[in-house]
Amino acid sequence: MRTITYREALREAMREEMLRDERVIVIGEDIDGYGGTYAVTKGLADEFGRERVRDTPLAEEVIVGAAVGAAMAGMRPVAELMTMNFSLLASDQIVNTAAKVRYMFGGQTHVPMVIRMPAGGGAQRGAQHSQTLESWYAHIPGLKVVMPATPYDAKGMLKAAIRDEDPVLLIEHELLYGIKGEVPDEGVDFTVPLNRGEVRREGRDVSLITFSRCVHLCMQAAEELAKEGIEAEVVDMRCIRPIDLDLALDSVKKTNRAVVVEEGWKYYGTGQGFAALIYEYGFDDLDAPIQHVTGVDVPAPYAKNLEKAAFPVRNDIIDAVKRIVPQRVAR
Amino acid sequence: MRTITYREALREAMREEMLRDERVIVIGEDIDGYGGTYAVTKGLADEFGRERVRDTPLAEEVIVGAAVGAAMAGMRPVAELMTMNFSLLASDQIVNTAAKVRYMFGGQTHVPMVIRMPAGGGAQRGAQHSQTLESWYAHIPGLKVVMPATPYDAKGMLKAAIRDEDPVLLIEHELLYGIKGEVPDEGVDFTVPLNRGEVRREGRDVSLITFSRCVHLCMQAAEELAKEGIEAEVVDMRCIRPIDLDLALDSVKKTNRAVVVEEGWKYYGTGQGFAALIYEYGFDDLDAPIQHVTGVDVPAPYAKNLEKAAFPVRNDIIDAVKRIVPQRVAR
Amino acid sequence: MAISKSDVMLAGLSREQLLDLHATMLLIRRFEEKAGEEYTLGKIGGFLHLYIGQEAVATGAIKPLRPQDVVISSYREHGHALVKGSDPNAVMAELFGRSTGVSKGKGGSMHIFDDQHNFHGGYAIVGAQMPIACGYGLAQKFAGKGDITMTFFGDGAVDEGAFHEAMNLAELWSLPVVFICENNLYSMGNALAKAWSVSSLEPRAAAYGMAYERVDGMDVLAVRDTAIRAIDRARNQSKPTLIEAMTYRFRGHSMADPATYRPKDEVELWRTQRDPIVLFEQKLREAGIDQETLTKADDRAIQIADAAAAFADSSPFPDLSELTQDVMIDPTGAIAWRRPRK
Amino acid sequence: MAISKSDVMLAGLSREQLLDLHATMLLIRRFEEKAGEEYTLGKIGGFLHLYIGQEAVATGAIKPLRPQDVVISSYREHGHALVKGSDPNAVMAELFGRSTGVSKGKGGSMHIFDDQHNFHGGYAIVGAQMPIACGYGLAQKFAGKGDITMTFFGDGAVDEGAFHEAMNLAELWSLPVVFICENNLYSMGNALAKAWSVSSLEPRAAAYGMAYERVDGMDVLAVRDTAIRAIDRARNQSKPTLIEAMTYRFRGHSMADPATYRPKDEVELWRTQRDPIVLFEQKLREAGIDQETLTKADDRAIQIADAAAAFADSSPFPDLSELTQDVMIDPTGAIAWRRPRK
Ligand SMILES: Cc1ncc(C[n+]2csc(CCOP(=O)(O)OP(=O)(O)O)c2C)c(N)n1
Ligand SMILES: Cc1ncc(C[n+]2csc(CCOP(=O)(O)OP(=O)(O)O)c2C)c(N)n1
Ligand SMILES: [Mg+2]
Ligand SMILES: [Mg+2]
Repeated sequence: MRTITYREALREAMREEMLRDERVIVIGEDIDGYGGTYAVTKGLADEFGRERVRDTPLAEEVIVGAAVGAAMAGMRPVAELMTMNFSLLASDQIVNTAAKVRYMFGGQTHVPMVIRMPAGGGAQRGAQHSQTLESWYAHIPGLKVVMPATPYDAKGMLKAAIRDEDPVLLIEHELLYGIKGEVPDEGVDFTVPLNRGEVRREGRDVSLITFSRCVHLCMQAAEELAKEGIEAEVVDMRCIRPIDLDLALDSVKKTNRAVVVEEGWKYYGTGQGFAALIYEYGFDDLDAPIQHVTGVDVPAPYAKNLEKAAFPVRNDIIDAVKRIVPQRVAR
Repeated sequence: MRTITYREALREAMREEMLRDERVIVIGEDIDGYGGTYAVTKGLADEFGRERVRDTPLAEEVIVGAAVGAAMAGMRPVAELMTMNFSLLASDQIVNTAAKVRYMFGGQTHVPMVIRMPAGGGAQRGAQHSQTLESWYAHIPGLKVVMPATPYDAKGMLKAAIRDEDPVLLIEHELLYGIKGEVPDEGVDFTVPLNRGEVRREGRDVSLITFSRCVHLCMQAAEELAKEGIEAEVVDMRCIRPIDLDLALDSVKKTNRAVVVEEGWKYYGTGQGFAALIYEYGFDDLDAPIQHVTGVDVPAPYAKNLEKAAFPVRNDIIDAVKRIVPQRVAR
Repeated sequence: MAISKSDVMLAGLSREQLLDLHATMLLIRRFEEKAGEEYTLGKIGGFLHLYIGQEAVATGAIKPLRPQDVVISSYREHGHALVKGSDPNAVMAELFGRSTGVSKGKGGSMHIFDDQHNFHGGYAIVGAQMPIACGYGLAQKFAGKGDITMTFFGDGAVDEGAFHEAMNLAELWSLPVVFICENNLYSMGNALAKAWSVSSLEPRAAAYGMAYERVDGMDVLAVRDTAIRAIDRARNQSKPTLIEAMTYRFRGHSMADPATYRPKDEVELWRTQRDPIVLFEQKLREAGIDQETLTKADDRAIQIADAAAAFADSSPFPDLSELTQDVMIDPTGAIAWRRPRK
Repeated sequence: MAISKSDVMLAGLSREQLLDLHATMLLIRRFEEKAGEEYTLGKIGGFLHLYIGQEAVATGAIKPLRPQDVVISSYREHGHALVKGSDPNAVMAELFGRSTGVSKGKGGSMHIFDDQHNFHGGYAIVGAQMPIACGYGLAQKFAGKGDITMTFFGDGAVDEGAFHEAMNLAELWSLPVVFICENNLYSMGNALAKAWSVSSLEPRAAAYGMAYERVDGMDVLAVRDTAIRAIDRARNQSKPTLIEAMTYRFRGHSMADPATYRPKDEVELWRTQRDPIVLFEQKLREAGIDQETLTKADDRAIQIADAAAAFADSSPFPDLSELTQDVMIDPTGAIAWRRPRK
């Protein structure tokens, strides 16, 4: 094990898979000249050449459409979209092509493609650059949607995604690129499955059901709560589609209480989906209504103070937990 | 009152609003030459001229973008998208422009625009033409999303939408255009508010929470259930964003049981949003987990028998009700 | 543009080749007519977009391709699939939504796909096939075997952003893709003049520095000639071409369309004066092929179409288990996944 | 292309007009430099895209507009807003995210909007402003008052589908819109040759039959001349124009960009030989305007920029209640609505 950044982990994943499989290519805006907006792809073009690592024009629809076509034709394209906000320009190709061709063509083709893109707010990027829309794509049968929270997962899931035979959207977070974490040594081949979440911290009092950057917020909140004698279990769902429902259910069976934590908008979003499923299959295990910590239901404001108020912070989680967990005397 | 079709009701709404307010214009693909794919706009160009009723090229992004711009500049555009499936090509303009400009420009502008579009499956239109993606747009703050189920609502809500100062997506259903219903006489001005649902049928045993075409399925199911002594309340939510949550909560308070019925996909969709909110605010009123009747989680198949199995039918609703309502002896 | 009798034995083609073109166009015509009938009888559902009138385009353009080359089209694609080699029975069965259909009955008329013959769909979002074709071209370029992709779309599709993005990328990356716009003068009810700010695709090709040819889409030999040049450019120079084939659909946009928006004389003119099959038969007769041969070919086409309908009609509907098959390769990916319980 | 001294008194402009152009370019330059400094100091967050180097484009193009005309731009828009008349204090305060900002601090650098001066945004999705501009043009056409819309975008934006769809519609519908591409040779780190399959926008304009002019974007008078022709075409004939202004940004794409992808000499050449302000000052001096006047103008610009920063820095942050304001006009529309309980 070594300690590397989330950014490096992603880069290593692409590098190793490109070495392993010559069908893997990487395309996207400014992934070469600029080294990637978030420097994830830095160096790949020099190592693998500009045939396999291709800067594209600003044209998200054809970037994704071409990745889909290339995948159908036998390649393993990894398309980078600069941010998830721009995926809307390619949403037709994602939903109406990538997700559907296998089914509508009766199983004759498939789309082993990965779309990588950062999402999320918190860096004063304003209304059009701070969205996290994973629930849109996770709503669509035919896609896989995953959101790693750690360097280990970033590498393992991206490697798994590149090897996957189905289209995978791997959603990164702008504020995670710099975080560090343990990752197996280079050359040690490993993947993280695209259908399993992971319990990040065990606890008996409440389940914090979360993913992506909010995993870290939840860990902080859990530390704080522990000081008051409340033991929160932090469940990193990690896979939005397919969803590792049993992981959440098992946790709730133990704690009988859940708080869903996400930074996106509340209504018709990921957390409501999680909550509805936990209620549906774990109704009798719940001693209190599931609490929901989300971004405020407004476009992201630019002003620092407003933005801070717009996205969840540790204390929001602590407050939500206290609404449903009976206060105990600290031991 | 007269009996007219849903299609005619929509047309009348546009006609009356165009007569009332010269800022109202209608743009879209084939709304003139073809009279609208579903003949909704038939005759409007002849009556109001081809300046105000404009056929556009096939270019959804500029159709919506231009409608947004025209609205910001003082017009009242009604844009028709041939079907909701094509709205993906315009989703950037809907989400990143229409929904956000008022907020991100500090309240200096607003977007009094309507997008009309049919959604839904059931006519063997295949995977790319059968989607109902209202939860996507209802996820986004800054938009209104409504789905009328009757000619009365179609007319009243479209008139309200055109008069509304905010962007409204009015989602029709391909299989509803031909249905008939009572609508006030021409010249009788009325609107249906864009933030209220309606109880279509009273009942004490279970609440069927639904919208759009499924309202009619639920009414049929309720009739059948009544024969067995089960009285279902049919709640037409009608407004997806904003949501008339209290209507659903009041109903559940009475019946203590709910079945959410929709034709779209289950995961991270509208019904899960409804369910999560009912649980959140009505947890103690519920005697059983909310049941969920949805389209099957696959792209829409073409074959008649498969398609029939892919979308909810009356008996799916009856079965769901019986899973949670204790059987009684018919009286 | 017309090719006169004096042309080197009708473009230098052998009698067999000429008759093959003729038979292919007839096959499409009769197949489509039959499909139209079956739609009226309720055997075919959803949307059905017939290709009648445009047969010379698919026939002339696709015939010179190799089997390994890929064809990608829109929802008006039965003809393209048939020319590429798809079994009429399997195509008709797809229209009927039966398990014997090329796409197992799950796609329908708009989503024909035939892996065996490298006919790769069948797309119903106008313009969406062009970016996909770029991806195929890119993969072919990597493979380096000289295979190419040919993609068909309508005049309406040209106004979508997808056209623009795909053209630019294809030229910029030198992709071996032949783009064929079947300009039938209408996108649904919208006449070209209400859709295009220019009246030809020539300047649109120039906007990307792309090779361009306009061709009479009612003249199968002219289409073939043009296609051969474009195919060669793709195969040997890895360069795209935009071909604008001027054509006309004799029927409505789809079976649901009464097509009242076109002037009657215009339709009449095209039907009576510009029918690609009639025009080609005239030439064949002038070149000495007897009427009986032509009539026999037509009989044969009718037989195939009838047999296809009979085959389709006697085929079973897909098994209900098919509903949840083919969503993904990974069976745990298709649905909300539950861990196997110990 | 350069305008020589012999030109009718520098394009026939009065001394006041000339000095106004000069002062405006300087204002942008000094404003942007100040903004860059404040960004480094952490006073400005998010993305900050400076306009330094391109001042002649906004200045030359927007100055000839009437107050009622609308300007719409991208995220690199401070300059355009300043030329259109926005108060530097309010623009700087917006960059600082303060309540006194033009957009109340809620938009930030990329989302300047000033209703009073008809500067209508500030869009950060590349290309998205062009369809919106079409809508404004349509509304202006209906209003019939002769107002027009001018929209700015980069060379990268040209490859987005939105460009294509907007160009076609604007020409087809004869909309009074002036499209100005500020071709600064790069979209972020991507050089033009890796983005465009052609090397000029001329054929791209021709693809829509749209009027086109290419202009030296470092020559404020040339830009002004060209803009006047395009504005006139929009105002009096309700016809769009595509202007390609050749320019260069002296800094990175945004403050986060070290801009290592551009050859050093290239940057040096543009900075030292093609600075639009230096070039214009040279001309002004040749026309007899003394250095002191020019220096004073610069001092004034520096003062304004400094004052703007001071104003911004002393302005309050928005009240927290602003968080949920302005989502919609209808207060029941913004959130999950609850009926008033009896
Ligand atoms: C993106 C999109 N917009 C609209 C439609 C509806 N539609 C289907 S076919 C068609 C007309 C297309 O015309 P054209 O490209 O000329 O092809 P043709 O039908 O003439 O072969 C339209 C508008 C669609 N399927 N996809
Ligand atoms: C649709 C979209 N794709 C990508 C981006 C990220 N992005 C922001 S600015 C930019 C470069 C644009 O270049 P150009 O249009 O030439 O304008 P310039 O920055 O040179 O003024 C990119 C890629 C974006 N904001 N929107
Ligand atoms: Mg056409
Ligand atoms: Mg640029």
